[in-house]
Amino acid sequence: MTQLILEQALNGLQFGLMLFLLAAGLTLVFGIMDMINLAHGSLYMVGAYLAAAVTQASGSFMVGIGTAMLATALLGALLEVSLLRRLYARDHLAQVLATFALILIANEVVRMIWGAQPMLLNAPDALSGPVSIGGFFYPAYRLLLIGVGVLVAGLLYLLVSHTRLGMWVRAGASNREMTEALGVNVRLLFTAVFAVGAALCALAGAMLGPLLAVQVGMGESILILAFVVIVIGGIGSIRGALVGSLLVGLVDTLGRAALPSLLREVLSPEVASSLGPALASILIYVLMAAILFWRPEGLFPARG
Amino acid sequence: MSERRTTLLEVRDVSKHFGGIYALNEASLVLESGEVHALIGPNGAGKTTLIHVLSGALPADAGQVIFDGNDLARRAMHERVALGLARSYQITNLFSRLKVLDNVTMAVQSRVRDWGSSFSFWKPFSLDSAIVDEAHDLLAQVSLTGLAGRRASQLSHGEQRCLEVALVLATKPKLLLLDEPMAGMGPEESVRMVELIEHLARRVTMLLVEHDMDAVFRLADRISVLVGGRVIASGEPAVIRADHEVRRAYLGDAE
Amino acid sequence: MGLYASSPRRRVAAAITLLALLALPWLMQTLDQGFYVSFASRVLIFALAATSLNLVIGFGGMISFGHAAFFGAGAYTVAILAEGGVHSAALAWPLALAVAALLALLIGAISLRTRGVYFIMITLAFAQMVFYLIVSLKSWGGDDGLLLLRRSTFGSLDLKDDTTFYFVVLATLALVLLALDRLAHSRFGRVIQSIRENETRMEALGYPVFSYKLVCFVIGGALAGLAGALLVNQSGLASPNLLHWMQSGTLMVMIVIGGVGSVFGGVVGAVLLLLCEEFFVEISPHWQIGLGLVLLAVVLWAPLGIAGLFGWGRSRE
Amino acid sequence: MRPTKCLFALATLLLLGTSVHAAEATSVKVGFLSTLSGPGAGLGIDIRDGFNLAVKQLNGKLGGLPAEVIVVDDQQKPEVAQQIAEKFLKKDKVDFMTGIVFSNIMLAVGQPVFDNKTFYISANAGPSQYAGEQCNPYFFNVAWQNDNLHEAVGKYVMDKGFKNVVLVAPNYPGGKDAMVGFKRFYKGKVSEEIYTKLGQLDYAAELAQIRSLKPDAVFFFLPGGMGINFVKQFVAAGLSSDTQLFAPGFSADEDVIKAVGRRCSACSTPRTGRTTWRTPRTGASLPTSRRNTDVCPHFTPSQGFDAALLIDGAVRDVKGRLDDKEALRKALEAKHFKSVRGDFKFNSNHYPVQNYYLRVIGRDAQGRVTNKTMGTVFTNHADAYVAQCKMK
Repeated sequence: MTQLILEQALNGLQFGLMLFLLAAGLTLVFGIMDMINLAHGSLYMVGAYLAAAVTQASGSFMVGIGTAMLATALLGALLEVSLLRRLYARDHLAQVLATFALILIANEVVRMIWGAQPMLLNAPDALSGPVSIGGFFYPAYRLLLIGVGVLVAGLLYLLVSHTRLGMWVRAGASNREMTEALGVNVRLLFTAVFAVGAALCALAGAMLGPLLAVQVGMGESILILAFVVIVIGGIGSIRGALVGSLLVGLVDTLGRAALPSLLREVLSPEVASSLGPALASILIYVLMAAILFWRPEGLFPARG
Repeated sequence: MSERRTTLLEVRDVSKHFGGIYALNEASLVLESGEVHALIGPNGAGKTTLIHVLSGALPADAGQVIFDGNDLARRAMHERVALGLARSYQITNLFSRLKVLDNVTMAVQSRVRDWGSSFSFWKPFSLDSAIVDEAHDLLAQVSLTGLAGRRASQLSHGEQRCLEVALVLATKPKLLLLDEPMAGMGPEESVRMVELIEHLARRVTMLLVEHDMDAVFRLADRISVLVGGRVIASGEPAVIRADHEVRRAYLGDAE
Repeated sequence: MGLYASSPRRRVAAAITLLALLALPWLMQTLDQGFYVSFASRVLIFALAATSLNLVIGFGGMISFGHAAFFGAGAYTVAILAEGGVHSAALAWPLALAVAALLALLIGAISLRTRGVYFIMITLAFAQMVFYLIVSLKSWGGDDGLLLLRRSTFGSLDLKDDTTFYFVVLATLALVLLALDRLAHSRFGRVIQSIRENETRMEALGYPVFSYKLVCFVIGGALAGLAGALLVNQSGLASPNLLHWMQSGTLMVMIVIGGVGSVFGGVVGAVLLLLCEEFFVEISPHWQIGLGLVLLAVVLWAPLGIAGLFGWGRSRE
Repeated sequence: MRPTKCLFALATLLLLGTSVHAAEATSVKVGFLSTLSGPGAGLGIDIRDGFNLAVKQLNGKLGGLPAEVIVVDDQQKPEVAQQIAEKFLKKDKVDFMTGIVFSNIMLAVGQPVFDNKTFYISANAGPSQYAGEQCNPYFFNVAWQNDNLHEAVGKYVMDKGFKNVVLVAPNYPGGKDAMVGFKRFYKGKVSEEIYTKLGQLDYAAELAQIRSLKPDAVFFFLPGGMGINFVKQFVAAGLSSDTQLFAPGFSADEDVIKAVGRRCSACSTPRTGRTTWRTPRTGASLPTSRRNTDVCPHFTPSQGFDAALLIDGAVRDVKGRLDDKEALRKALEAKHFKSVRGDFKFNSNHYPVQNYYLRVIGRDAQGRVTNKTMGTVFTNHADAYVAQCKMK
């Protein structure tokens, strides 16, 4: 039983850390630029497709990820300079609609290039099997994801808390006007943040590709989860995004695993096994609604 | 000052802090009905915070506010307005995209005691001619008659401040909280505003927050001085002018 | 945006459109294109749903990202009642409206405590909850949705007949639009529009802002529920995808294309979007790129929507 | 005046549209509605290619009449499928419909099709409802009833003496049929029935649950990309050394093998364990397809191929008089073609009675990983619902 809980906890951790890769960029864009970017999920999708295509062409997963991250960062920067910049001053409705339009466009462009069928992206052979940890097997590839997630979280922490760029970012998230007054080139800062966010999206897409499927529409479902994460964590806060990601990952996975058996204590097995997963999916939204109810600004509000 | 006056507003030991900083520190104040009461003090003394607490925009951390015999502690902003407590804003806060006339009709329409609530879904507003007539009256009082069809955002700053006053007046308050009505005004506009306030003073009790000392001493029946979140003196203008502590803490190093 | 005021010109246009729509079934039968009668019903139903959202977003200024929940609630109410043997429209449709209104009351009462982005997100979260709840309940069809094997009965009217159904839908939409036009010019309508313009000022003027917003939110939800009740009758299926957040997004797209805060904005948007979908999908399967570009252009350069572009939607001030 | 102008434009568009459909009965119109995008797309695309291949081999004709096949993607969404079906019936006025992969979509679309007296030839979806009480003269299935393949797996698992099985299927009618079918012939212990969301791709939580249950066999029914992911993750989790994996035929079709087979064969090497992946199926592969299209000679396209041949034979039989529904139905029931996968005949509920075989994934003579047929599980097997069908 403890082994099951441990394994599920690892699964939750892996899921949460991947969510964090998406949420980190999203929360900064949201926090600093006060911009709702629904197209964040599309960057994730584009990253995954690029990774799959380059991996197939080059035969190397690493090359695939690297290229995808660079290309997506570039795409993100381009998008920011050409379009999103115009939206910062607009109301949230305009932002939602414009980026919703970007989702439609991105989905169709990807469909035109790569077709409607999912693309196959396999993990490197060396990682496709299990490894033994503490007496049970766990997929090597999922361990890698956990490793990468922890590494990125660490690097982001260093970047945000120990560099000049990070200081500007933090300042921007808590008070934009003040930062501008301090003479920071805010436009360039925004572009840079957006590019980094896009690269993290691509990383998440490429890393999750072998586990899930690289397909049109993959960005939408995970986008909503990323939004849940940053709203829970407090918009603009990297720390909030991390805590929120892990919370959502663990609650979702553990709920999915434990709820059916818990429900079975009270309900018939059939009802329990069908109600369980759905209740688990609701769980994170209940969590979010509850947190917003008690703390309308999330757990770690960035703005003072 | 001969007629008998009753207490309209009593502020008892109200405190409000943000983080560790006390904006209000056991501030106390009494307003009598019919008077124009000015609240002065250096920047950051807590004047606007007090207005916020009185109007219900911010909850007080401690202390009590009694208005017209009612304890305001648990009353929402709109309930306070219904009791007759209205405020203007330091920074112009209008319906900038609406016409000037619509700004005022919205304010007139808010008086549930006269027109009933606005949960009326079918009857066209154009049939409520009494509301529109009153709005025109109010615009005349603040000398904006000719501008009724403009959008509020198209008015000059001074005109917007006058419109602001018209909006507050429209709620027919017993007590008017005026937060720096002359902020950012040119000399001519200021004169107009002073005249307007003088004109209104005959009808309504006012708590006036203002930096313009000439205006304050001309308009106020009584003055309270707020320093460091605490009311250090309260009295008639001549008394305040003479008060040593006030001179030292405030007038002495006036800007 | 000023307060909404409809011009005589627009009323004439609306009357002419109504006449044209009355003649549509006859025209289509003559052309042996019965399919388009059913299609037109669908368009008008979506017009109703978009209009209900326009009341909430365009007039009330509440950017709700969970409107599909009410749309779906109405559809499911009718389908579930039919499952239980209740087919009468006179009973099922008002109930659908009531269920959606109740849901909106519940969601609104909690969500309206938050502001701005947080409001957008919490309405989305609630809609997702409803979505997953419906998906999980096997007895209500789960993932597959709930089939409505026969349309509701409505007195002596035969709703199974596409033309009769079309007229019922048309009448419903016309009544709702009339009511909305009255509402926009009523005291309540003026209050919610002013709240959209400056909420804190309305509060300072003594309006119980929360109550007005909640009532507006509930009316919008109820009308969406009515649209859902009609839609399930048109299509014969209450699908969980009706509750999906992309559906909320689509409704938003409709009102932004048609004109936010204009009585006819939802109608114009729904008609344009669904007609485009119907005809362009045959020209290219990738027509959504075009839709995306048009939407971007509208957001960037025509914030009053297509209707605003031609001055249909609102009077020029 | 603008709105009326718009309407006029619309009317002219429609006028243009009508002239196309003036000619009748000189062609056969087939509405092909299938899942062609998303994770379930593999099956739909295979069936489409099989259907088109047959039409191509018949020189673009069905029953001697020029064939018009309208292919539309249902996006695996019931409400999308419904709209398309309505268009097929009322606008395009098709003579036949076919193509649907998923049973939930079949059930959403069926009633209006039958009400319209249009024949539906199912090349895949075989929901239990249409085999039993809701059986319909306008519904024919050339593949199987949903339960059948699962029954075959159940029987095999039972015969081989497995004692403790976990079942995995998506939460939709086909998934529920699968579980019922399996359990109809497997009478041992089922320690867990796991229902996943249709379209789910990450099975980490389910696999952890399976690990804790320690079954000796897992039966999964996850069509398309879902199955690919499940097998990949099953192997990656290290479960394949202790647990045998069973799946119905289409879960081990060639494209699935291409995606995961390498690993599966790796885990069936003597050193790491006993796993073989056994899948029953019906008949042989589609022999001719490789020459004509890129389609590998696998199983799913043959279903589409058969659907086209069934229509071909029936249209020929009634000599193009497609309006005579009664005659057309009799012609369809008579089934004037021989299936490429071994023959079958229609039962009274219009579902096939046929043999079911067992395949095992292994290496062929050239060392390629592929399916090998091992033996027969059922002979002339019918479905369990036919008794409840009172065909009108």
